Amino acid sequence: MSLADGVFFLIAAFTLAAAAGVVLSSNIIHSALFLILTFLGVAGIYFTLDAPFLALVQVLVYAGAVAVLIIFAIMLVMSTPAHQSNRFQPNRVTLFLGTLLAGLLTATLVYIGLITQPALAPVGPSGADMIGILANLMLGRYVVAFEAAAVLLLLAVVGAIILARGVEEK
Amino acid sequence: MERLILDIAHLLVSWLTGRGMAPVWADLLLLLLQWGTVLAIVTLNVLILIWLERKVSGFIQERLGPNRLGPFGVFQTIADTLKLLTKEDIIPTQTDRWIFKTAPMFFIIVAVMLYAVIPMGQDMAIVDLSAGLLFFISVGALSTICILMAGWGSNNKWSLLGAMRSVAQMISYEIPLAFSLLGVVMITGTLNLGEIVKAQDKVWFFVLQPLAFLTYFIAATAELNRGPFDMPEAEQELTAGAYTEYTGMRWALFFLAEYTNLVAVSALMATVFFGGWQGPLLPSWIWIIIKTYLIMLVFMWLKWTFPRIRMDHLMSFSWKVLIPISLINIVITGIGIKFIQGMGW
Amino acid sequence: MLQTDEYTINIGPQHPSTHGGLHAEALMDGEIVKDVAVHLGYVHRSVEKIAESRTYTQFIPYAARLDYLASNLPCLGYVQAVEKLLGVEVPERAEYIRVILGELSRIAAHMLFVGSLAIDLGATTGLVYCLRDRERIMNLFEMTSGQRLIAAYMRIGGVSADLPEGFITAVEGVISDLPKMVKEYDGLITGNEILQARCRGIGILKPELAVAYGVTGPNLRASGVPYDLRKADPYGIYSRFDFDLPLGSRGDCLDRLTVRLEEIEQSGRISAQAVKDIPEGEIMGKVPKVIKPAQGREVYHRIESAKGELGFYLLSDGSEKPARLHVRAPSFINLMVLPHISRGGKLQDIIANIATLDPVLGEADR
Amino acid sequence: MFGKGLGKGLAITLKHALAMDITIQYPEEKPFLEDRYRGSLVYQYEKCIACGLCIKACPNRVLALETFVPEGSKRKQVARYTIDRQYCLFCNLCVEICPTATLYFSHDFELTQFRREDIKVVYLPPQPSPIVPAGIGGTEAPPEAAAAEPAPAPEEADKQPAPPPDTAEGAKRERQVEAMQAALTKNPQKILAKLVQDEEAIELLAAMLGKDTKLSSKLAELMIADRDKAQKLAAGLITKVRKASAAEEVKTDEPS
Repeated sequence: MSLADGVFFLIAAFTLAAAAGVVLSSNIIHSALFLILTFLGVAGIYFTLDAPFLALVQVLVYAGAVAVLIIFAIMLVMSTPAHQSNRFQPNRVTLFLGTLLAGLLTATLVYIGLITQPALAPVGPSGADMIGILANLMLGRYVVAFEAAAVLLLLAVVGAIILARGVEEK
Repeated sequence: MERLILDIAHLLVSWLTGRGMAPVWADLLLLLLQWGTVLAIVTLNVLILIWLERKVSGFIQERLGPNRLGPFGVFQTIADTLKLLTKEDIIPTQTDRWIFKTAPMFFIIVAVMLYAVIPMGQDMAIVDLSAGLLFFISVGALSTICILMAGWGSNNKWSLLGAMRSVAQMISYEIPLAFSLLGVVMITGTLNLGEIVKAQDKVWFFVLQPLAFLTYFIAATAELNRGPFDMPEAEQELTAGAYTEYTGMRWALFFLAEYTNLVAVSALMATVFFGGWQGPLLPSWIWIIIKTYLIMLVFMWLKWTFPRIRMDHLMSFSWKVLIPISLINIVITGIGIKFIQGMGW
Repeated sequence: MLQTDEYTINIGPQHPSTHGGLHAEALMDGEIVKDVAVHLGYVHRSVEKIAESRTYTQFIPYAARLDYLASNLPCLGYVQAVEKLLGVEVPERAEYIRVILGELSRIAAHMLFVGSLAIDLGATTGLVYCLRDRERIMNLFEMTSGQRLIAAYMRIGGVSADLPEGFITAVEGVISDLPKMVKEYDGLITGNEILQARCRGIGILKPELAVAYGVTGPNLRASGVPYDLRKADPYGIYSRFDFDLPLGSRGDCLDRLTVRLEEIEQSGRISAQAVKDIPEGEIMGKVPKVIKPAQGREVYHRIESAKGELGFYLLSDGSEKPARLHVRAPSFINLMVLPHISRGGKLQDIIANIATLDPVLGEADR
Repeated sequence: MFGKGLGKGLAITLKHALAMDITIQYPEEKPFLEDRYRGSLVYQYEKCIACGLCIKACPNRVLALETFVPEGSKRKQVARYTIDRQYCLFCNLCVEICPTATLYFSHDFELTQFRREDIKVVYLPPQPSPIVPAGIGGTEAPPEAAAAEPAPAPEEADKQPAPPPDTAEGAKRERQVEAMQAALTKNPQKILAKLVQDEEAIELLAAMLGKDTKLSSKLAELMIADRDKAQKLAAGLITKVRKASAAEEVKTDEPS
């Protein structure tokens, strides 16, 4: 086991622990904060996979922005006291459905891991300008999809503003 | 002189490996040493900066500033630190204890992490990351969450208001901050800070990208929560905003982190817009120190001159002025690059 | 549409920018102010009751502590009320001295107003420059009375001592430097775009509302109502002086600031005329050794203090001590419009509104 | 143009940052005070005619006066004049009303005290020391006693710092010791109460000192120089006396 492997397992354990914290904590704000730690752990895994750009975008977008939005949303809708806002559901049906879903997901992941061959061949020569390659792909070959996604997001933003502020009645 | 620090590091590594230590462990030890140095620099810098800030504010207000402890009062900050260390650590009963306690720690960790990518001299970045600039922006964004944690955990209306303001402000100002740096990235074609510095050997980007510099300067002031944009503290309105309930060392950690951020952002500004460590005669690591301190003096000058902006003005200023300006800057830069390429220069 | 809850937030009585023990309870919707309730009484010292247990002369230092930022003015108002009660003539020289010191007090109070507005809006340095210039006026008070802040200098029938040597030249020096000082405040404070953005159109006080509430002083004149007791009902020798009334047009925070800045210069003008015309002579009128006004006599006297119309009502029961004293404190009445001008604004506007209404809590709570 | 005012403000602050500082570095540099500056209120015993006008003029009952008429004289004299500085409004009314200019405001503005009892200033007749801050003696002595008998008040002397070398101070100390000794011979119980709590012991000690003048002078000297040593000496003396008396009792008991 090399040093890189050790770092990977350390980060993976950290990520899993944080994810468990999200599920197990009875305070929903704590859950949200654990979620941020999970995002950061995932970013660390991206780093060990030699994908710094992806890792940093993960930090910027998920840990920085999405998590804050989640916390804001929680604060807006939270009506119970914070310390018991995220308790386990006593309802059996939902418990069953949730377990089923989680089991299905895990099974799928394991299955995919078993049938695919590990393809860890480097995309480019080692130490190449990964960001440059990524940029060329995004703004070259996949530019239409990229722009379409951008327009979609813009529309979503406009829609959200209209929903939040309301339209003046004429 | 120029390679003094690098030579010491190399000597250390070769000495350790010569003694039979595996290179991996020697490198790890060197990394630890580097972080130790960064922490020492950070702490020392904060001591100097707090003293400097008081001196600058004193001079601006026709006072002397601290002048009792040591020559020109240089030991005043040390005395204050000792005072803060010995103060009672008060945690109000109704707080969310874990969040309340960990917020200042995360804040300082995030602030120190910024130093990983700053080239503190020729070949003197701790991590020569290919996406260094992006690292700086994205890790800097994490401090938002720490202030939010502090504000929420304090269970105080003033704190929560300060935290909400700070979060709104930081999320808004992250956009012009990143956009303004895009112009530089477009010219150099890289996110690596070392290469950005090397690209400025003829002309500083401050000259090539004045609009971007202005936008970045304003957005950085807002990111740093410094006056006139010091919304999370805003002591005249929010008593002390997100930090209202903190005492003693926990409060000092926030203070420390804010000044650490100030140094980091000023160093980045020097790196991206003022040629980084490049300069004649003196060693590179002295040049970056000089440039960083000059930029910080300007920050202090602004803080002690201007009143605080109102929250909604702040937001509309970001969305209606700074973001359009930074977008225009990107367009102008793009046209300029195409034009120059077309001319075949 | 998102529905959000309202919440209250207490500004004061322990708060950095409430100018003493003011407690404003704001009902907020996010950053928007729904309502403000002003709770008073944290600096209540029962001044009016104290007056009933002190002789007429003994109350002078307490009167000075009403508006401790312009202590000569409440002092002047009180001694003039007693003089009216007794029918005492005040010598010419004493009248002129009173005008000079009163106007200097007004300048000092307005300087502090400009400085405290600056610091309440976050510009710390503005306060320091204003305090520096105010210090020169404090030195003048020290020359005359020996006290810098709370100068108990006025006496029933005159002033406590004649002007010291060199006082006139010192006053002339300060007055001639006033335009320079005001120019500096203009450059640093009034001319600053950030401050203008925070003050223009904020906390608009409509003239009708101001009159209905009985708001007086610079706050009223900023709303465009030309009412100043020095012109409307001249007391003392104010009818002899030539000065203008600075008026605002919008009644917002910026107007309240600029009106006071202009008043600094107008007060300088009055003092300059008084210094030029001051006659030689007595400084104390003929006052009985023991002051015992006739039983049942009552008097109401009002002056234009730095904050507005300051009135003293005195009722005598024939003894050495007044039977009743009532102070019409302008700060108290001016504060009552705070909810009206703050509603619909932002949280930070409350701070600007409190600062520009310029209450002095010693007077409001009495 | 937007930003002009900002630039102007920056220019002003820069100008002041480079200009000289105007503050006074207080403990080293003393502020300039005008002639009429009202600092601490000072009372001159020798000028006072005990008319009491100042007491009537004071709005806040800062001043208090106790008088007595000495035997063979018709003029009232001041037994005790008290200025309770914490309530002073510095209004100058007492100074203005005084017919003999007894009171005046000095330029001493450092009025803070470490101990609450030091705020109040008590003036007693000038024998032996003219100005006495209201220390232990000032608060303990009942006013009636002071009025009836203008106490020499030597007990104040213990507030003096350790004996300084210069001759003036030495002479002063000698006077104090003399006064103390006089007081010890005249009214030993009162002085000894400061050293010993037990009343019975006081009586014993007083009797002993009455016999032995040398011992009393030594005790007086110690009381001026070092209060603790005096206390120890007194305690030692008492145990000695008690032992002796116990032995005597045994002796006297036996024959009977």
